[in-house]
Amino acid sequence: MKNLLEYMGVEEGRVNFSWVSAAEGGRFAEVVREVTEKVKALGPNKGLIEEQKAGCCECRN
Amino acid sequence: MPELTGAIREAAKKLLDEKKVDVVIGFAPGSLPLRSTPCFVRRPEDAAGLLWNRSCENNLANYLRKRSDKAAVVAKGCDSRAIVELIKENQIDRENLFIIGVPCTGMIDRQKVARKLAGRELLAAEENGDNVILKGRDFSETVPAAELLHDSCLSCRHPNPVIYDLLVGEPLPEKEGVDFSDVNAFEAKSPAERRAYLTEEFSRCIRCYACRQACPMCYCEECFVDCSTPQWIGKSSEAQDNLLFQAVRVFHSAGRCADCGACERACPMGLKLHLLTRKMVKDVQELFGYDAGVNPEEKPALADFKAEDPQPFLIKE
Amino acid sequence: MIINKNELAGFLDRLRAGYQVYAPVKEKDYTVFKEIGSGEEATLDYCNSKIPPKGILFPQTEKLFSYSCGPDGARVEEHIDDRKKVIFGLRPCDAKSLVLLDNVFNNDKYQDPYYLTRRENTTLIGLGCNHPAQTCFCTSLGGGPFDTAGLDALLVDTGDKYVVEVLSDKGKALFSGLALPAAGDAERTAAAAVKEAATVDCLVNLNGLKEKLDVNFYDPIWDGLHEKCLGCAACTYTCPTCHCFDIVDDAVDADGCRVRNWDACMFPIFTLHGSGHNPRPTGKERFRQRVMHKFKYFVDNFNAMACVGCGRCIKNCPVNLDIRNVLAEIQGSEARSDK
Amino acid sequence: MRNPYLPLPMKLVKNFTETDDKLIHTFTLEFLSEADEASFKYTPGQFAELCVFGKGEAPFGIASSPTEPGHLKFSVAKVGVVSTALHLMEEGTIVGVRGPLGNSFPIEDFKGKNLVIIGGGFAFTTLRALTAYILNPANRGDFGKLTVIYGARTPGLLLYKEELAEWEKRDDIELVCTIDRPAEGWNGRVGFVPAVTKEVAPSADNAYAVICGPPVMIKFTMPELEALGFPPERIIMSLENRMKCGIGMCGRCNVGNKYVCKDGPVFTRAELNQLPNEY
Repeated sequence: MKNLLEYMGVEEGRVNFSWVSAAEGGRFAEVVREVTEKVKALGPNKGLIEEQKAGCCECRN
Repeated sequence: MPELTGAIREAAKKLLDEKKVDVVIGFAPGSLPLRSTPCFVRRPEDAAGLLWNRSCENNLANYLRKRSDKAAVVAKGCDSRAIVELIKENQIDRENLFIIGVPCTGMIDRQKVARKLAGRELLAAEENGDNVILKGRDFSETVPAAELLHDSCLSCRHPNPVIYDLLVGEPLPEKEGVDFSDVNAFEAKSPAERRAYLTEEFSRCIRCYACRQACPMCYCEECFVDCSTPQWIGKSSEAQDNLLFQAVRVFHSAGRCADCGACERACPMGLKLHLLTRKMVKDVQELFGYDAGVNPEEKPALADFKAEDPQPFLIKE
Repeated sequence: MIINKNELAGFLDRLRAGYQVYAPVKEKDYTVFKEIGSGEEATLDYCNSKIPPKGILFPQTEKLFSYSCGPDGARVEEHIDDRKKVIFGLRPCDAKSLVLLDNVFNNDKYQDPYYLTRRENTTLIGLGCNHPAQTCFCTSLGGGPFDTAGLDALLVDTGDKYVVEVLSDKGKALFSGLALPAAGDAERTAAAAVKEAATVDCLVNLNGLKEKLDVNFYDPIWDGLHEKCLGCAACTYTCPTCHCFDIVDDAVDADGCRVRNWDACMFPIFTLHGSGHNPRPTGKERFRQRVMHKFKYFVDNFNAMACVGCGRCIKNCPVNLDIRNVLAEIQGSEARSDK
Repeated sequence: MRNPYLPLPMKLVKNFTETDDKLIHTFTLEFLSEADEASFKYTPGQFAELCVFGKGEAPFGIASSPTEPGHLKFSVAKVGVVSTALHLMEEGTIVGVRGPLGNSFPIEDFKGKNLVIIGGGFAFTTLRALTAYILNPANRGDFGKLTVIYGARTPGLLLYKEELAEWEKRDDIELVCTIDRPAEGWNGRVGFVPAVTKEVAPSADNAYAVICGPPVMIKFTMPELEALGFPPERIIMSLENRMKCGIGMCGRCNVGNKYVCKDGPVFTRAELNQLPNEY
């Protein structure tokens, strides 16, 4: 799934998977922090899904 | 092809005469040049209506799901792969299905014919050995069939049915290795180029869902597109939603898609769906070494777990 | 009047001064009607468009109105398109389809402002068919390659020029002030000859069909007719007389818009009740509905068949389910008793 | 040209839970202005498209009678996106109403006739409107004997319980409420609607029967009515189809050559016999 999304133009690193067991609380927090930083660095999503401003698609009322 | 047609008619008539099956699902002459149309033969004398040529492009496995009667089907390589996957998914009862296997030399792509004719109307066509004679109002051209075949037929690795009860005709030599040149070429482009191309391509999609309806593996009771609680995807025909629809449809075909190209053949707008479907087939092959519908005993990719399955997508420590 | 082919682009650019001009434009392996940026983009060298020009007056996706709703009230803003348009180069069958659609969007109790406003402000300039296609059967539906029903003007292609026949006030209004050269006798006889030469080979026998459909609703013939149909909407979305639609809201919280999308009787959810009951549960009922609606119900209500014989459903069906064969099979079977 | 797609804004003033299983609420909506109310002239049997801004629209029978000015009432079962949004809606919220749509009960034909109204489950909304309209002092004289048979699975599922109690006290209406199986605390009649109809045996001469309810109820009550002598032209039914536009254009509620939203939803049994059995 990650491959297909990147193949379709979603930037690298925007979709992340990790395997964290319920016991690994610390690692979970670590992974979340890491992903958040990485995605913040990528900036707003210019990729696949067009931004949905307030109101509906194009009329932007 | 005439000898294949003869063999199929004979087999069908025999099956119906001996009441082994209630219906034989095959192809009959279409109403347009270079078109054949699926047909359901129930009386022995109607078996004479069956034929086999390079226009039998639909995947007949699509008609075999959850049948209550005993049916026989004329299946080419990709049809048989879809049948194998459907059997694994308990959609087909193997005992009630008689498969007439047909080695396939590839099916003609109407879009390529239209491009070759550049707008001139095709009034008649004849297959003559490895050539196709295209006739119109004031022209008659002979074209090698290989130039008109579907891309999915050109990269096909399983022309011979992988499963059958009766094989008509001689098995064809199978090409070795895999051919994902089209996917690799597209993958080589930059993400922005890919996104631009796909957005433009899917802006032409009219959401007629012919791809979904033609695909033997697409049989959900309620497709995610039709859901309203929650509404996963917009119902309007708008480039982003169209692309997302196709992407999620391809997600659902992971490890199940027999790469038969029925979706692309059904699309009235001629969209290059294989760019997405074959990317998934390639990934599943590379990651899990699984080729859908080839080995009836092998468990489907997503229904099995091996310790050494690669996990490049996971975040490392 | 006449328009020389080499002056066509210029003519269209002059039209663009007063109108939005929609003309056939080549796109990938087919042609579609698009608003042209310049006369060059248009091409009249085509058989028929993939998507009928109905898509201009009744777009596949159309915002009916947008709204934003707060505690004090709801502000609702309509989006009605009243710009002047020209559909240039459409075929007579497509023009006739708009006349049929007028019955739907202007029925005995309600008027659809979106379609009708566009229809009012649109001038239809048709292009006669010198070489009807194999899939055309318009003459079986009362139409013809040079039929003028619904058209404001008709172009007749006589080789290097088009002879223009103005047919309505709208047509007159459009052509007045464009000072096109008048058509001499030579041109007129050439046009007449072209009209004479155009023939539609395919004839579908439709007389007595309605009477048969009146009584064959429960006839087992339907079990076989629909069997290969996949249940997609390739036929209905490329049909010039299909008009069914869905209405959905596209909104974030209480701000958004109400959108109208094309829909098709071939989809199960089209008639699925909230309770789960579906009056048309299988493909058989849905396929029968499509034939019944076009060749019986529409005739009952509007005294005309909802088909113009353009052949798009034949060309676009993934399994080559040919409506002409379906009708012939129904005609062939003698009408069996109802229920 | 009037735009039939534009909803009329109204304010939700009451969100009342009708049934003990909480699946049916009755919503009372108030017009925002006199002009709005004047533009909304309706007759019992008609329906309207209720628009929840941000969610969508759905068709519901109008449960209030035109004799009750100032507001509209809808009883809605919680099924889909719009109905769920309505159920959770706070009072004071603005909603949209599009209508009145469809034809109505043939009030003119009913005049001078006896009436038998048979309802089942939550399909009692437009029947309540009809009953209230007839019971209104100004109209009661126009109609003959009024019999109302209303059944539900359990007592808790009966709609408009207070009004039923009032109607029971009146002498110008014979109200027969029934539940499918005995339930403690219920001392009224017990039995399925078809059986109760047979027992009550309302006379058919100079009488119309109006019947709305789940398909199974109609399937078994119809023979009873025919046995009592009601001809198909004097059996009135209201259909429930999937609808979107409500104005006879989108093709969704097309049955035979009729559109249930424009040519219906009220049909006589005779008219329905002409249509294919596809509703």
